[in-house]
Amino acid sequence: MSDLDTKERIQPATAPGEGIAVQFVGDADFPTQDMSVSIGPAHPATHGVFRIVLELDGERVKQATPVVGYMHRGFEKLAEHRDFRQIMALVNRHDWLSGFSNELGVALAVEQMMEMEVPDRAQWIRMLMAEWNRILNHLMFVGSYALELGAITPMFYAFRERDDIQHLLESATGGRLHFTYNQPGGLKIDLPKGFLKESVQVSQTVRTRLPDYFDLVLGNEIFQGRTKGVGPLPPDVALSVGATGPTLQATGVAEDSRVTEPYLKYGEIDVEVPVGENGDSFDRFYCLLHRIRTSLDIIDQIHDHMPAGPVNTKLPKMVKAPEGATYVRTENPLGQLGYWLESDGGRTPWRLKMRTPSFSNVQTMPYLMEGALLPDAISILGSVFFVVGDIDR
Amino acid sequence: MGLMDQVELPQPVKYVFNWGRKYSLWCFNFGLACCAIEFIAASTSRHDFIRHGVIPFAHGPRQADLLVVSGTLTDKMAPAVKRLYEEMPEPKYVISFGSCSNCGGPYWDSYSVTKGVDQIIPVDVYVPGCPPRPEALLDGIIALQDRIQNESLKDRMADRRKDPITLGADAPLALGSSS
Amino acid sequence: MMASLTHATTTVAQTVSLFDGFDGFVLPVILKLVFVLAAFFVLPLVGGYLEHKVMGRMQHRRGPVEAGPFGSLQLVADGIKFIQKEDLIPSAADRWVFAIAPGVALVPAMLVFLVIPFGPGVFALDFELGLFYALAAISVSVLGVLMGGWASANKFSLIGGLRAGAQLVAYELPLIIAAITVAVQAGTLSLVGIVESQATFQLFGTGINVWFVFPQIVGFAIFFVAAMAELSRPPFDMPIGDSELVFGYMTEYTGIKYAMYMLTEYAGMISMSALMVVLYLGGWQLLPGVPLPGCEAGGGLFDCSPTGIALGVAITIAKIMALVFLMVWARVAYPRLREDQLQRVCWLVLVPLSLANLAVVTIAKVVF
Amino acid sequence: MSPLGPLLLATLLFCIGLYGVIARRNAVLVLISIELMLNAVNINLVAFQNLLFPDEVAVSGLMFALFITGVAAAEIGVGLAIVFNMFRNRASIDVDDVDLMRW
Amino acid sequence: MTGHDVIFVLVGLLTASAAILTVTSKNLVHAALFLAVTLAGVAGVFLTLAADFLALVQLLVYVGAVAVLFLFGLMLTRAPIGREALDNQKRGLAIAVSGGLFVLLSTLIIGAVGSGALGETSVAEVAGPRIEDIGIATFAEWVLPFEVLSMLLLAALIGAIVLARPESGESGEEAEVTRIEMGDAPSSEGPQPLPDGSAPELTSGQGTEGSS
Repeated sequence: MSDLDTKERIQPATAPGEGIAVQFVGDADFPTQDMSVSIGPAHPATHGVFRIVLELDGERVKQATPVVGYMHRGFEKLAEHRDFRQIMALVNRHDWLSGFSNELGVALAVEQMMEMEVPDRAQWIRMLMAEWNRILNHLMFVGSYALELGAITPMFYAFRERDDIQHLLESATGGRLHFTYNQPGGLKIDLPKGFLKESVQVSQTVRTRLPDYFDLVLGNEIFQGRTKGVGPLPPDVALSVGATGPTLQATGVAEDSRVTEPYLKYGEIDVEVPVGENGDSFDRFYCLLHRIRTSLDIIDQIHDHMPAGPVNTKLPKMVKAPEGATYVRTENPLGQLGYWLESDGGRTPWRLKMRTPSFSNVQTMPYLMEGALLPDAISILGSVFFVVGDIDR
Repeated sequence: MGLMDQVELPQPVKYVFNWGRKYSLWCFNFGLACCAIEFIAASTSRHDFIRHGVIPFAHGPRQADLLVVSGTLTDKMAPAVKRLYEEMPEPKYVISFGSCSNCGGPYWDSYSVTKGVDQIIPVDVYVPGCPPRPEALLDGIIALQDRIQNESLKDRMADRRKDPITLGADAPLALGSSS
Repeated sequence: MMASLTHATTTVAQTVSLFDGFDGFVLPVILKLVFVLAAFFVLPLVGGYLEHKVMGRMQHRRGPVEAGPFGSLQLVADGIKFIQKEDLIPSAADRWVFAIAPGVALVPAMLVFLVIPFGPGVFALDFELGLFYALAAISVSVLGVLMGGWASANKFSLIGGLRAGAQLVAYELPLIIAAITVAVQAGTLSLVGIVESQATFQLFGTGINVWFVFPQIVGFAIFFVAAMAELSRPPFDMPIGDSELVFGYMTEYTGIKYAMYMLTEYAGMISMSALMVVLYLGGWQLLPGVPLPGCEAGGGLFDCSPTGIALGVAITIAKIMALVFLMVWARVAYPRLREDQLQRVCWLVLVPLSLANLAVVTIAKVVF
Repeated sequence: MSPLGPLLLATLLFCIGLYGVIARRNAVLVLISIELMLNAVNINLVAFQNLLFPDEVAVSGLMFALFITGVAAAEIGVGLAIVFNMFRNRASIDVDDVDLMRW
Repeated sequence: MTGHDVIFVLVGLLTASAAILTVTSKNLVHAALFLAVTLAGVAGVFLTLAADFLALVQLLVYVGAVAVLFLFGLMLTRAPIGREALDNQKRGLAIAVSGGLFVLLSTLIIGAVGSGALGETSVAEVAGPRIEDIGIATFAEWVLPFEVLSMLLLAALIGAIVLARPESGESGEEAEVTRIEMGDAPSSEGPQPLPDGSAPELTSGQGTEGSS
């Protein structure tokens, strides 16, 4: 049914549960009429205010159009009105599941511009925190993806672990989601006493509970039936839209900034990058689960390496980056996060441009959803892991 | 509805009805941003507000009694919130969870953020924090339940915006006070 | 209906009803109605509470705690709340169809309770065609679902209604075939008669007294799966799958009408479980072939003292709740199937399997 | 009870079905009307079964009614399939529009 | 009038009025719903005629399956509303024919019953056949028609599937033509998972090691 313009299109809904009459208006020459279903911005499946408009023929998706911008808060503009220390408290909120990794990128950019020497211990602690943060993020998606496929329990299991980890991180940073632990030149304060011991313990706990997810979710026949072969993504398509993180790794491309362009001390330890084969929903989820495991491996290595020493450098009263620009990319939990930081020598950035992984990842959706069934579309929607704030900024 | 918002019910009936509403707050989570994660944390095993009868399995607004607006409300999203609120059947309650939905939070100077959800819908309980801890949400829920137990539906329907609860307005937030 | 009631009581042979001790005609009828209504309204609440608590325990939570002792009044609170809610009808909806659809779903679910034997002599009606009647009544519920889905004038509702219709009609087939297999084995369609025949049924050639679940483990599995699909319970909950269709055909329903749909679902869980208990798990018998304490004559099936009756009812309800527990377990453990996978399971697995089961059982019945 | 009631009811249902078949142009409604007529026949069969074979063993009328039920189910399956095909090919389920075979 | 009569009259009135609404309703879905009521009413008539088994078959097959099938079909197709869309212009003729037939037949029936040509038996005194009798009859005297009916049902099943799914199957070449004619070809670009969930052939030539 190509010529949609000959028919009156039903006005797409903006929210579920509203009373839109299913009137099959239109040209009488056509046997069936496409139904336009708006998933979101407050649909249970979109975890957040993402919206995707599906043109359905029966239950088959003919066209999927993501509509973004419902969570646009103007981060890039707001950052121009915060000084370099205040930015930390701002940027960790755009991808609210990976607060530490977000602020890490800005800290690295500022340090690069100011040519600061960051103490070793601070760098190792940053890695530790970033990996813990990665696990936090991935656990959330383990739970929510299973929830989207109709399994409610993994969410509760995932949050049990998340609460343990958040408790640990809170003891050092004082925050549960938004840590604001970085500052240019290092960290705000040192780790509290006994933190590393606790960290080892939590890592062991999470490691012993990890098989639960592999068995309960990944090993479930229904889960496999719902995800295997659903939404396969060829690597060239993934690369052409700039997808990164698990979405790209599932297609078999082992791209990971921690390996290909190591920052902090990632060059000194082994970082394993799990890859998938087909790039389907199952592989994306498989990569996600395995990234938890590799992060735990990294954490164990960091525990062995942790040096003593100071965690920050003395900062001037007013942090002013010299005139110039820099680009820093880090491996955020969801993919590659890039900051383009431009300064005119003042106390605030002149421009802070974000390259967020979620935005690039959701570009794959129109490709993935076309021709899929409605339940498969949901399966795809959940498996291309994204955070709405990270898309819209 | 219809009758109950116009007639003052006799005390025993009112008690039973209020008790029913108090312990059956099916909750529609309007998860917008960061606070939605803390909302989910509050619903899961450690904090577990389901034991208070706050059931988070209402998928649509039609079955919900309690709307928890958690996160930053943008101007683009505001009509949807308004619409969802209006789709909920009376009697309905609203908890504004987090600084963003209270007043705009860290984005107070942003061009695209609505500075407070109470600009478009009436709010019963404000829970401050950025994001508030799950315990704060529990505190807000208990405060709301106390109010429901003692309220008169007639008065409530007459003036919905009367005297909202603001947690921690006069006393420090009682963390972990959930029973 | 009157004719059938009187007709049914004349055709049933030796069964002694609990209510036969009362003189007159009106009192037993009222008692039976009260009994059926009580079972219909109380047991689903117990099942719902069990679901809350079991789900909670399996997810490292406690379930409801505050409403009533141990949260036991949670569903009562839900009910009190639902009757206070505003009754919204979408402006585009078909008002009448929208309004009566939950009732159309609810009433058949209630009528099933008429024939379910809950204990020795504790049943409203021993019908010669009891099993057939139960299946026929269950099959009518789908009308209410379709009506609700269509009348809501909501896309999600319509898709949910269509899915529910396709699913319920499809899974009726294996359900009925599995039930008929039991009827073949028992030689009767009366639910009481099936319980009775299980008391004396012996495994071929061994002389060991067993329930029908042993020779018919395949049939039991088919019936269980089909029953879960009939009830739209996870993993077969596509009609109301929240991540796809918000709430399916119930999306637009508020207040008491929504509560009626929910009650239908939970009453369905109870009645399906009760059917399974009767068909496969020996009804109110504690052990196969062993009379209940307090029940002496007649194989310990009917001639019971009040203790025996109470024990029988308790055993039946315990078995029902055990099956409800299994359904809740499935809900906790499994994700949702896809619609085409669901139909595939039905037509390619369950229907051939149930037909083969029927053939095997029939041959065995004739041979032995 | 007099057999008059069931027989008159059956007649009435049959005539209503006949009206539907003639007056409706929607194919699904025509099928629905045919169902009414078949049901009228069933009532008749059962009434005459009771009237003519009051003993319990002879069940000819019931058997006929059962067979009609089965045939009706088959008819609906095929009939609806034809209607869908018609709808798909001609975007209309009006029986008046189906005139390809008419000369 | 006995209680039996009263119940029959009530059920009969319900059935007849629902039937009339079925053929006069302006809304297709309403018509199908009234059909369901009519069918349930006929089941009630069977009950009063002591045909319990038939009543349950009526419920199971007609109300639970046929009416559902109708509703399903109506929801899948576009349901026009309004008398013009549903009725043709032969309403007068229809009323004349059906009304005439009704008058004719009812006169005959009343005459026959009044004259005692149908015997003296009253339909309500019949106990009705037991389920065993029906079963024995089905598989003894009626076994041949029964088998024929099962063949018919099988044929109808296959026929319905073939008719309703011209574009079914993963390969169906002949279906392609129809689809283009109708203009509702599902888009063929993009990876389209096969209905059994297996992935179509992928063109993944990239290595597994880092490519950037």
